[in-house]
Amino acid sequence: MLTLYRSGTGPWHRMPAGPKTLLLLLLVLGVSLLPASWPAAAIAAAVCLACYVVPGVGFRELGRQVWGLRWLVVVAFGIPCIFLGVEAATVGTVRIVVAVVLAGLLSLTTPVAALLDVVERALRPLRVIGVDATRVALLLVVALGTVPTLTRLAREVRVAQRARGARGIRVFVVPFVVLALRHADDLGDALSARGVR
Amino acid sequence: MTPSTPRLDTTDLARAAVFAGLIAVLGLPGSFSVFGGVPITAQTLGVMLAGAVLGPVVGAVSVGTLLALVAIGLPLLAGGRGGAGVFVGPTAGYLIGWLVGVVVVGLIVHLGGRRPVWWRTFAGVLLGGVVVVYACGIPLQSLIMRIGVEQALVANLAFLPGDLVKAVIATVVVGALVRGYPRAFRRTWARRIPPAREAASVR
Amino acid sequence: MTSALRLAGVSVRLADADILHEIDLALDARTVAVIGDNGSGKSTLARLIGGLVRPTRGHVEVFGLDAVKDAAALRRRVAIVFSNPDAQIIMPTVSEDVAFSLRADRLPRADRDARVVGALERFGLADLADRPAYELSGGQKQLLALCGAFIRQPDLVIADEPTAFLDGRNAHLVSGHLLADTGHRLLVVTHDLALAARCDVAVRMHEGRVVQVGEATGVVDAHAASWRC
Amino acid sequence: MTSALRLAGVSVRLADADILHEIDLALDARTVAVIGDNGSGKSTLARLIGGLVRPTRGHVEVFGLDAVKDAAALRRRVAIVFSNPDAQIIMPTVSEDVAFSLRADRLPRADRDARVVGALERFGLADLADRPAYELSGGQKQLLALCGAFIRQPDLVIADEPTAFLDGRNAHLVSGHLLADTGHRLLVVTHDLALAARCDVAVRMHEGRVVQVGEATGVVDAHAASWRC
Ligand SMILES: Nc1ncnc2c1ncn2[C@@H]1O[C@H](COP(=O)(O)OP(=O)(O)OP(=O)(O)O)[C@@H](O)[C@H]1O
Ligand SMILES: Nc1ncnc2c1ncn2[C@@H]1O[C@H](COP(=O)(O)OP(=O)(O)OP(=O)(O)O)[C@@H](O)[C@H]1O
Ligand SMILES: O=C(O)CCCC[C@@H]1SC[C@@H]2NC(=O)N[C@@H]21
Ligand SMILES: [Mg+2]
Ligand SMILES: [Mg+2]
Repeated sequence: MLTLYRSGTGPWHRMPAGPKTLLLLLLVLGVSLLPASWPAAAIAAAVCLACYVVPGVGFRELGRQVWGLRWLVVVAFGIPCIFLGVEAATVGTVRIVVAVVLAGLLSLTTPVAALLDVVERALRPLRVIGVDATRVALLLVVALGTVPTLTRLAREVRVAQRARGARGIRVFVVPFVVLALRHADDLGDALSARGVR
Repeated sequence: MTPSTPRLDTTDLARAAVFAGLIAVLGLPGSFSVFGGVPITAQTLGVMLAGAVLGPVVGAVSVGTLLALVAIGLPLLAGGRGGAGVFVGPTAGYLIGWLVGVVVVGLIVHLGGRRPVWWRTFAGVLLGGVVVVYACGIPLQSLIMRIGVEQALVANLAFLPGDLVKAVIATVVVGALVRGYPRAFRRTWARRIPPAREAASVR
Repeated sequence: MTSALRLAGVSVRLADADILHEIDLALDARTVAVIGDNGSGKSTLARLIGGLVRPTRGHVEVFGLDAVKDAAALRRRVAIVFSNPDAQIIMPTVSEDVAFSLRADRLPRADRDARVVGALERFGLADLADRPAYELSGGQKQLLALCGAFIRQPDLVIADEPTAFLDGRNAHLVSGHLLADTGHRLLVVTHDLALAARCDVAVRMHEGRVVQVGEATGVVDAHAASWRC
Repeated sequence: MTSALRLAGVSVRLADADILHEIDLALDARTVAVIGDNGSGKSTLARLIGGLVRPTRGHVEVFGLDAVKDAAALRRRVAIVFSNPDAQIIMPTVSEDVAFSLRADRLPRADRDARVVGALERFGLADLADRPAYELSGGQKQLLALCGAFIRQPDLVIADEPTAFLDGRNAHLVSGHLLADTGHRLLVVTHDLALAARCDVAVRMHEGRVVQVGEATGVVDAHAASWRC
């Protein structure tokens, strides 16, 4: 499964996943609460640059992330620009982009497996209200594993339909859902057979 | 993020996992187009179907699973987006709306554990899959972008035609499943009705 | 003179991988089997001939028609059956699904229904006409797929592992329909060597190339010898 | 004296349909094949013995343990392999998936890793240990499923059409592993009659009932005769 993770050895990569999640969460929260003013925008941008200047990520990566948000930038700037004016629009856009890009650092520098562990550990205290953390982690892993199979099944359906001259999303979705549910039945059996209760 | 009470058996677990994957696949690049800061995406169709087919509980687990995977950095949203960033971006509210909406869809479509009929299905996907999603999405979008709610509302009219079409498709798909694969719903009504009455006559 | 099926210097590249390399083939047998290991390119070859995959280089001709340029004309003469029965069903009930194959012909309703009933009878599905299509057994679904393919009276039937999901009885039934001489040619991809041996000619593939073409039983024996100890 | 496998008056109803009717069976052979038409209840029988389906009536005993009451104890002695290679792999990489089978044993990490490596070698998967499981071919995935089943050294392996999705070469490899006498019993559901004939005993099913039990080649011949013209 392709992920957003980029391997590296810098400080962000070495930082344990749990504390890193907390730290980034706090930073994002802080940026989100900043007032709509020029100094606030400057602070946000500075925090962001400081986080990305660290070895292992770098400005190239920052550029890539921001480029990925180009449509968001157009809309986040465009709409407020009409209603609120250029200053508010610019400041608001900077704030949103910084928040998204900062949060993006997490998946950029942490392997999915490590984040799965964080999820599992974070949920463990919820045992008292009946949440089984191991089971949730298993659910996430299993769901991830279904993506390549479902992609293949979707292709199978599309080819078979093209052969019969059928087109359209309704015609596609029905067999796709049936195949998906059949796959789920097989998967459920396999899980039980391997000792998952 | 993923409710696991009441306890789900392995079949429910597998169904939830597979539907999370299904919603992801409906957003794969190449399958359906994306534009604007908030994509027009077939993933909302997947959310409607998750509620309508799996019911409120398993449906919610399914959408919760997808969102959790996105949060830990898998690019499973339309256009290959993902990561914790989307939960602080302008579409965060819609994602929460999916989670609430799937429950509403499931509750209405499976009301009293009865067989889904088209008008109840349509009402369910419209209310849960469109109204609830907008009700969560628009205020949060206006909050995050710091624009007025009315302005966000206007900007969102662009999605309305597409979402109505998806609601119609979801209704037709559910109807086709009820007739073509009733076992899809076996955790609810199909369990209670006698199975496949033998072959009716040929017209 | 032109063969019913002719491939000239055909290569296929999909997603940056070379799937088929420089294939030259000219086939005139009524029934042709394609055999080979998993991943050797059999399905891609079948799809190519069925017009579902375009050649990256070279030409594919079926009944003298170019598979790319005359795709629409070919579509009316060629039917394709796949191994996964669920993926081929389009409409919710058995008779609706068969009728779907005729929708482009714009027949009067009565004619269409009569043809559907006839086809269902031929494939032993008449009693199941109004049943949910996705809940049939694997064998019944595959018969349904054949029914939807044969109702258009195709000149060529392409079948990609049509018996993979079936028990002995149903595999026997399905291969019987495919091999029967009812005015169509057959190209069948299969790993069921008994079925392959019942064809006139077999094509053996290996790593994207055709490595042997000839009388079916000989080719099948050579293939089986390649992995039996 | 108690048989390794004993079913007494077992019926199964699922979704209000009678799937198995009043089955009585006592089996002691090392390898048992279950054959029969699509929908005859073979998979349900296998799932019943594997503890995945509960009998509606009657008792299922495996190694003297009740399949319902002693389900947990049985789970440790019985492994199940299915036909769909994609649905059996749970963890993202090959070695993690094999290790998943051992998670309940709480072994020291070094021991666990050593056993995983040993099992991967036995099934020819050692070179693929760190590969993402979804990249494997169908045949490799099925070998991985076998590996995950055999690593727990089960006393009984249940296999439901384990070769259905495989080509000849891989089917041969997989059946070799299943039939090899490495200290386990085998119950294999199959429509591959050549595989069934290689077992000691065969059980033939028809419409939810066991219609014949006996020495495998005889049962297989009788079954084939029931549909061959
Ligand atoms: N759309 C595609 N994109 C990329 N690679 C593909 C595509 N379709 C097939 N392939 C690859 O091409 C090769 C040949 O595939 P093909 O399905 O034709 O083989 P096959 O002989 O039918 O195998 P099998 O017996 O497993 O069905 C395989 O390695 C496969 O992974
Ligand atoms: N969960 C279920 N709910 C309702 N009916 C079921 C269920 N599982 C199986 N059946 C029905 O029970 C019958 C026997 O099914 P089973 O899967 O055991 O047959 P089988 O012999 O394995 O067939 P095949 O060779 O096609 O795999 C079939 O008619 C099937 O439709
Ligand atoms: O991908 C995301 O980040 C979330 C997408 C949210 C899309 C919303 S849901 C309601 C409306 N209908 C659409 O087709 N798109 C938007
Ligand atoms: Mg193939
Ligand atoms: Mg079966």
